[in-house]
Amino acid sequence: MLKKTAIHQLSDLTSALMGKGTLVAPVREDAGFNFREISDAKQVDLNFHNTIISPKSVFFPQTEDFIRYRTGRPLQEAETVEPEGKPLILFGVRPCDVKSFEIMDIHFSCTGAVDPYWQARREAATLIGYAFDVAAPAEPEEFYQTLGIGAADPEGSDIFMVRRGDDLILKSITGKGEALLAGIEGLAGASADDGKFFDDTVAAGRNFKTRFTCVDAKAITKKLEDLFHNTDFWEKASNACLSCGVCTFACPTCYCFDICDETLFGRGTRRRVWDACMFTDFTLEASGHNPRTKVYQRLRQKIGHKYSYHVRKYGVISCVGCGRCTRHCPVGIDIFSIVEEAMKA
Amino acid sequence: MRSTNPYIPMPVEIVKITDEVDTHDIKSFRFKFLNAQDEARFQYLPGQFAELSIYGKGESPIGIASSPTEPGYVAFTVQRAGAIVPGLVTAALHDMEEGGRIGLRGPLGHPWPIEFLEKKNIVVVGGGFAFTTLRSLVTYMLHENNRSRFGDITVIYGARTPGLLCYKDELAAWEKRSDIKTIITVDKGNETWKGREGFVPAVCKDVAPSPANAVAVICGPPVMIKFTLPVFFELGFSKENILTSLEMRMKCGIGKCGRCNVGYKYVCSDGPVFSLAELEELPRDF
Amino acid sequence: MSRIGVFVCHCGLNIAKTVRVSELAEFAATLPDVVVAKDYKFMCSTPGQEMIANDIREHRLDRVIVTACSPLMHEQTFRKVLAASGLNQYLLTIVNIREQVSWVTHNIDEGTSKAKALLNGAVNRSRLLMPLTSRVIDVNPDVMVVGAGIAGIQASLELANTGRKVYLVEKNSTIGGHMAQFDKTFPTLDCSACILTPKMDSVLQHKNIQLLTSCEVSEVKGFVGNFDITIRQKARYVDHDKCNACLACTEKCPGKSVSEWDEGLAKRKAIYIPFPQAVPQKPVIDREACTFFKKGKCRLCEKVCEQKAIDFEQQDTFSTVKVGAVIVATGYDLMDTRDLIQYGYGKYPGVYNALEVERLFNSAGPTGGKVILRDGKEPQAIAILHCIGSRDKNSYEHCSRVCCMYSLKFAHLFKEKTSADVYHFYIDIRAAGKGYEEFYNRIIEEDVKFIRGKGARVAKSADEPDRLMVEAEDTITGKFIRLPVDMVVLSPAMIPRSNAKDIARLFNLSTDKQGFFMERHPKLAPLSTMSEGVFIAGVCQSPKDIPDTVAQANGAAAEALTIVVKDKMELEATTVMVNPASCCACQNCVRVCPYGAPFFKEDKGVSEINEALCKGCGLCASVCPTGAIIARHFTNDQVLAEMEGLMEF
Amino acid sequence: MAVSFQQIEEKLKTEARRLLESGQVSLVLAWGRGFDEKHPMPYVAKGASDVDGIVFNEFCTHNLARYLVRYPRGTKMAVAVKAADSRAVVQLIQEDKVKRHDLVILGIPVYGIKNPKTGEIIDGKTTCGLYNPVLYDILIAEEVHGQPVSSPYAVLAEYEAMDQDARFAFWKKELDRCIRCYACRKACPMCYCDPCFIDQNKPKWGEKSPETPGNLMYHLTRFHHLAGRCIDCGECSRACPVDIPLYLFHKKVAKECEEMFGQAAGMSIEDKPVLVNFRMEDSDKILE
Amino acid sequence: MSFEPKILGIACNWCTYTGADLAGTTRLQYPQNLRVVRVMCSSRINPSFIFRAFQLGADGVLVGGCHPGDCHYNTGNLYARRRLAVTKKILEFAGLEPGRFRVEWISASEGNKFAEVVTEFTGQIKALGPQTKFKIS
Repeated sequence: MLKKTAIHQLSDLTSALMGKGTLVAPVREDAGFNFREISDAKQVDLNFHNTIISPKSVFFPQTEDFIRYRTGRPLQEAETVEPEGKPLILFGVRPCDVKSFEIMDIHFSCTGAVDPYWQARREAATLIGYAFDVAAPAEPEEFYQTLGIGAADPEGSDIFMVRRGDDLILKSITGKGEALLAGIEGLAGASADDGKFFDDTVAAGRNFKTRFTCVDAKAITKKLEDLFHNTDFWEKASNACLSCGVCTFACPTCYCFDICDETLFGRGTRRRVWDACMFTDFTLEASGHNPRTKVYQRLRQKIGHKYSYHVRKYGVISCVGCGRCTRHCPVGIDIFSIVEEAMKA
Repeated sequence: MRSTNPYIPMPVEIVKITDEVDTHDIKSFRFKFLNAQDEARFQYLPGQFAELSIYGKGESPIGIASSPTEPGYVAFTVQRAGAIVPGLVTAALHDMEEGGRIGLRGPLGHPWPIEFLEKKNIVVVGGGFAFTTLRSLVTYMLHENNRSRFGDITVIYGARTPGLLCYKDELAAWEKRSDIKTIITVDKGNETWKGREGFVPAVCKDVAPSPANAVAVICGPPVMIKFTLPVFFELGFSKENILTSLEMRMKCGIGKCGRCNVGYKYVCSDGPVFSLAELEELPRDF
Repeated sequence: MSRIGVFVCHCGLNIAKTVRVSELAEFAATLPDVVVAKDYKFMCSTPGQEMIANDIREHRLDRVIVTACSPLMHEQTFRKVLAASGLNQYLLTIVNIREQVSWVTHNIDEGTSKAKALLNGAVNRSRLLMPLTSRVIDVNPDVMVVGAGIAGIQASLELANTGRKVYLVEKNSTIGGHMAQFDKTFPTLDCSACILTPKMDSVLQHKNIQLLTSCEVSEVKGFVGNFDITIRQKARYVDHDKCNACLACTEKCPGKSVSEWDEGLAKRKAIYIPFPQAVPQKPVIDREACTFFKKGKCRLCEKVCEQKAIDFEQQDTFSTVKVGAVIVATGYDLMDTRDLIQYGYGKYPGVYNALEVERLFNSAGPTGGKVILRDGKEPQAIAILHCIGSRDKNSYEHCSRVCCMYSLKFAHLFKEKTSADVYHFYIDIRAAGKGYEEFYNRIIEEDVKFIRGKGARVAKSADEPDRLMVEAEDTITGKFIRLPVDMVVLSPAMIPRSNAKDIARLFNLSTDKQGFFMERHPKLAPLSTMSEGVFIAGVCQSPKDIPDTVAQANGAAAEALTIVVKDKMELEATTVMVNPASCCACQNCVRVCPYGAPFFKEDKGVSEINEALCKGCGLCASVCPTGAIIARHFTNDQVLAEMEGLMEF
Repeated sequence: MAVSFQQIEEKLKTEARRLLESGQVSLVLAWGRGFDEKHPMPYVAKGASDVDGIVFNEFCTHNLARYLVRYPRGTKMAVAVKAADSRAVVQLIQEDKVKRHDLVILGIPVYGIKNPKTGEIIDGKTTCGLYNPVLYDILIAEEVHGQPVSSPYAVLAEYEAMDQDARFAFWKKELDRCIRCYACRKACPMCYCDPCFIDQNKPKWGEKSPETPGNLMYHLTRFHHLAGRCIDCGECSRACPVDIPLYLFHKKVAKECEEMFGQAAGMSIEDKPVLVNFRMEDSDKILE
Repeated sequence: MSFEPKILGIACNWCTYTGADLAGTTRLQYPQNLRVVRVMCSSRINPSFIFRAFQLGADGVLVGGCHPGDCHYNTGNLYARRRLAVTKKILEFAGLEPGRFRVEWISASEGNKFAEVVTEFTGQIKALGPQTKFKIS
């Protein structure tokens, strides 16, 4: 199904979507764009390149309560916070971010134990993807193309959107998307020309060039394994690294978390909170032993995990080239440059 | 209410506390499940662990010290962590009494590979309080239904002082049995100590178990493991036949939180039991 | 989980009148971990105490909260109850619901509600309390006294008489200090030597005193009860064990130097004893003045010495002594008045400072006790200028306290020994002391002239080139005065010894603005210092006269004795400790501690605490950004938990 | 007067090469190439062959003093510093985190450094507004004069004019954005604590989750820990991925400290940090 | 019901806490809104205690120490004065009303001063109303 709407009527669309479930869409904030739950249809703003924090936070919020309890009271009184299954529409997700959900699914719901919170939200969500502007060059931080993701890939989305001038073309990709699209009134039908434009955009997106040349995941995996003991390489790579958590928090495929108890006045919450392998205390054991006390060890873990360990364990690189880590790194460390350096080393 | 949510602990009650060592910082806790279906669900084998969960304090991953052949309870031997700033969970647990209730999440991780061990001679080597899951394994193997599945069993167990040996009564019982060879050693004895003195690696060298059709299962403080592994290697044990259990900081215990990631393994869900051959596959990042 | 017992005291009606005590106990029973909560009429009574003791046993309590009067009142009482019941005494918490609740309100609702909040805080804190033990250390019974002036001598004798071994360290070759230089003492005008030399001799003879002259403290380690002090014995080039004090060497010696003892008014030999009554009466060689050391030959002294005591090869030696307490009595210097060029000291021979004048009066002095000027004449007019460098914003703000009195004494002695006119130029006369005002009045009677006005300038007289001119404003008449005199006596500021900073550093003493050693408390601990076990006496603390100095010396001796009289000492239990895993090496603790308890271990890169020095104030804990410093009994988590409890209801 | 970044780069390279070749230092902290022109990176030259990697351009904002504490005590290091950065070095020397004699300070007088995110020239608004280093061994360029100089505290006027409620609303809005990535503390040359108070669990000073209470506790305490120590380089704000103007708060605290204690941070190695110091004559007025 | 503020007091053991006891022994009356934490010295007060107190819902915080120069530990309160002054500024710049945090030097003999300060401070806090800005809801 192919539909379209004028951009200036976007709020009609978003307002209709709000009637179908919780709408999460990009919103302009002080520091830039972010995905937020929409309370006013006019908040949605598609004039963004990409958001500061990836939309993973929609399915995997930075703070997630598991249990609420009272200290000093019988255990049975504790209340489990059950996973949410309410319908959710995630609107305006860039193709690389769409891809990230697939990678996260492997970890959270398709292998080993199932994370019920992720799974419940994912299943209840309809994904509306949104093509990058293929007429403009990619931003210097981005390299999704390197990882085989096009700037306008509709795969993974339930509905995919492409902007054509003052219009927004919407195409359903899955049955779920089709059902949703069919249920929205007031959308105009798209012309064959629009359909061609859509297909052309997708194709242009595939040829879209980002910084790096394509590389073979297997070769990277092997190379990083071989390079593990090359301390000089990692020290050099991490000379500038501050060991903060920006890159991991902004990343769409970083999933590390901490489980902690927060209590006040006898009321407590067991919750998970995003954590970062870049933090010094991430691997600090109760015995005091910490296998990764040095910055280079932590950076090595991060890069190794994304491009090597993850590939061996799950078969895919845990990176979609969205460029957020590079964009937000306070010292301008570029993750894929390190990978390239590694390949040369 | 029964939840399949892997992050939600099952309520258990402390039915017995045993002060294991003379420094009183290692205690064994026996728990019974408050819900029968939880007990039914908690099917484990030696080598697995569980998260002990105390609301307001947090969770702590601890190896299961009891054996599935001991019905009615599940036991853990817990050291009060941190000499200066105590670990919150272990300290709180140590302050509890029989009748106290906590949460339990598990069983987690892979057990000692029982099928792999079957029909083989087993050398169990342990040091200090890291003997817990080995105790579970030995108890499991010694059970009348299981004993015949395994070949010779040799236990080499050491601690710094006689007072620091865990499970003293059981050790004494094992020493009396003929179907298990038990060698107990301490780094430094005292007036009443009649047994062996010497470090575990040296004792292993001394005892020199035959590598023929044998598997060594080793658990202990890092320094003991470091010096014991080469001994077994020299004795002719292959890397596949040397097993150990890895320590790493863990939170979720189910391979999700990313904390115990070493190479392409998560220690919690892919381990904690690894053979030396598997360990050598991993980057030295633990 | 803890097992807490809460015991609410009625204190008769003192508490019960404005706090509903039974309601408070019932409330306590609802709080997590509280296994028993009771109220009772008088908790501090024997039955009350027994009730607590019984409950500790019966309920296997591991924490006790007594909700009663101020901890300052009965904390010790209840701590004993815990100790007697086998519980660590630091597991007690007192909730003050009398002084700070029931006595300050008439409203029983308000009282009860505040008491509940306080109790809730206490329960929170109580759970986190840790048992503490105070360390007991051995105390070395010996004492060191640094400085052998009258203060050091007096303190040493007092201590030695109690049977303590005393190491008396003196940097000069003789003991006696400034007092030995004086002729008469005010206001009694008794002879200084007559009262001092017997004491000096007693020091030498005393079996409990080890006299260490020509010695300096070079390093101080350890802490109260256990100081390890390294002493540098300076080379004397005379083996005092062999020397029989025949002094033949001093006669033959060709080397000459000025006598420090005589304030430069006389000469002495290169091998010398400072003065005839010196103790020990054995010579030393002044390397700077010795012909052999300067030119490589001479050795006359060696030749005449029958005892073969001369040893040109002698080197400085170091030895360490262990003591339990230290008294610092290092005295003072006179300000160098050459810096005050307006007074012409060092420029005009007729200008003297006070110590020089003391030597002039002394019969053992350079003039044999005659008051004659450097040019040999007897002065006809003498001006005594008070407050030179003292009470002066440009030099030293403090009053040197004794100058008024010794200046009056000088006037008297001048009158006695010369026919000169004597003029005082003063700001005001400070004669507070027993018999001082009377002495002042007596001097007024002696036809001494007093001009109220600080001497402003001393210059060569324009009319009479041999004489000096003193200029001042007479603040009574308002007139400017120019007075021709032959002799000007300056009463300079008494200031800390030039090496006082080194001493302060060695013993970790604080100094005040002028550089005098700081007492721990100006009123209540005037002899103690911030360094536990180190006491101060005499002018090194501030200018004072001989009676006050002696009184202080006796006091310091008594204070030192209170430490060394016990062979064991209990250290504070509520000290701080460092969790090395959290220490970020910022060294803030080292910077702020007034007691020098934290120190930085460079090799480990972390701070550590010398617990013997720690007083448990917790300052370091609050400046520690990482919380690595744990203030026992007042840990961050204990305080926060208490706060949370207080704010909950 | 235009400062030639190219000349500075050349001089930096020359000095770095000389220092490394002579063995005077074992490493030189400078800037190197990043993934593009706008993003130079902190760079470490450990040998003469690394020197060619040094760059200097208008986007070299990073305060390299931050890296000094990463190397073992006693390491002989050269560090390239701009004006504010040099104050960080001074402050670190005051705090005995580095020894003066272990350092060769390459002072760079420069005006015109730009924030790569906004393109704005970094001046007294977000940093201390100095252009010449306060301490150096080697001056890499001539001192700059005649550039706009305003009080670094001038930017505070707007915030000082706010009433209590407006201030609270302002900071609540700003701090609520915090995602607790800790880039601010990691970019800060004075935040060398390991572990940071906020990471500890006994006591737990603030919650780990990025919600108001924990954010407030983290930031307020951090402001306090930096009181009298913040040298106003502005790195915390530039590092922040959500653009919290932390520099404003730090400036305000710095201003108060300077007024109360008569000493600005990092101006002289003889000073003692103000909060581990006191004067008898401190007035009770500061408590009002 | 009228607003009864919760005021946290932190008092040093040697001066202010003893002074508060003296207020009691002399039966001075003052409002019951103050809950005192005893520490050994005002210098023990970690600035974060104050931040935390307001988060815990304290409507006001009163710190009491020895008069400058009279500290039992000599110089503790001189450090405390600086540190707490900065604490106060930080709270105010973050938006706290200036009247909610006060440091007073109250000696062991100043029971009357203690009572007066508490009375006056409580009145001031009552006038300011509940502290909601920092309180964790």
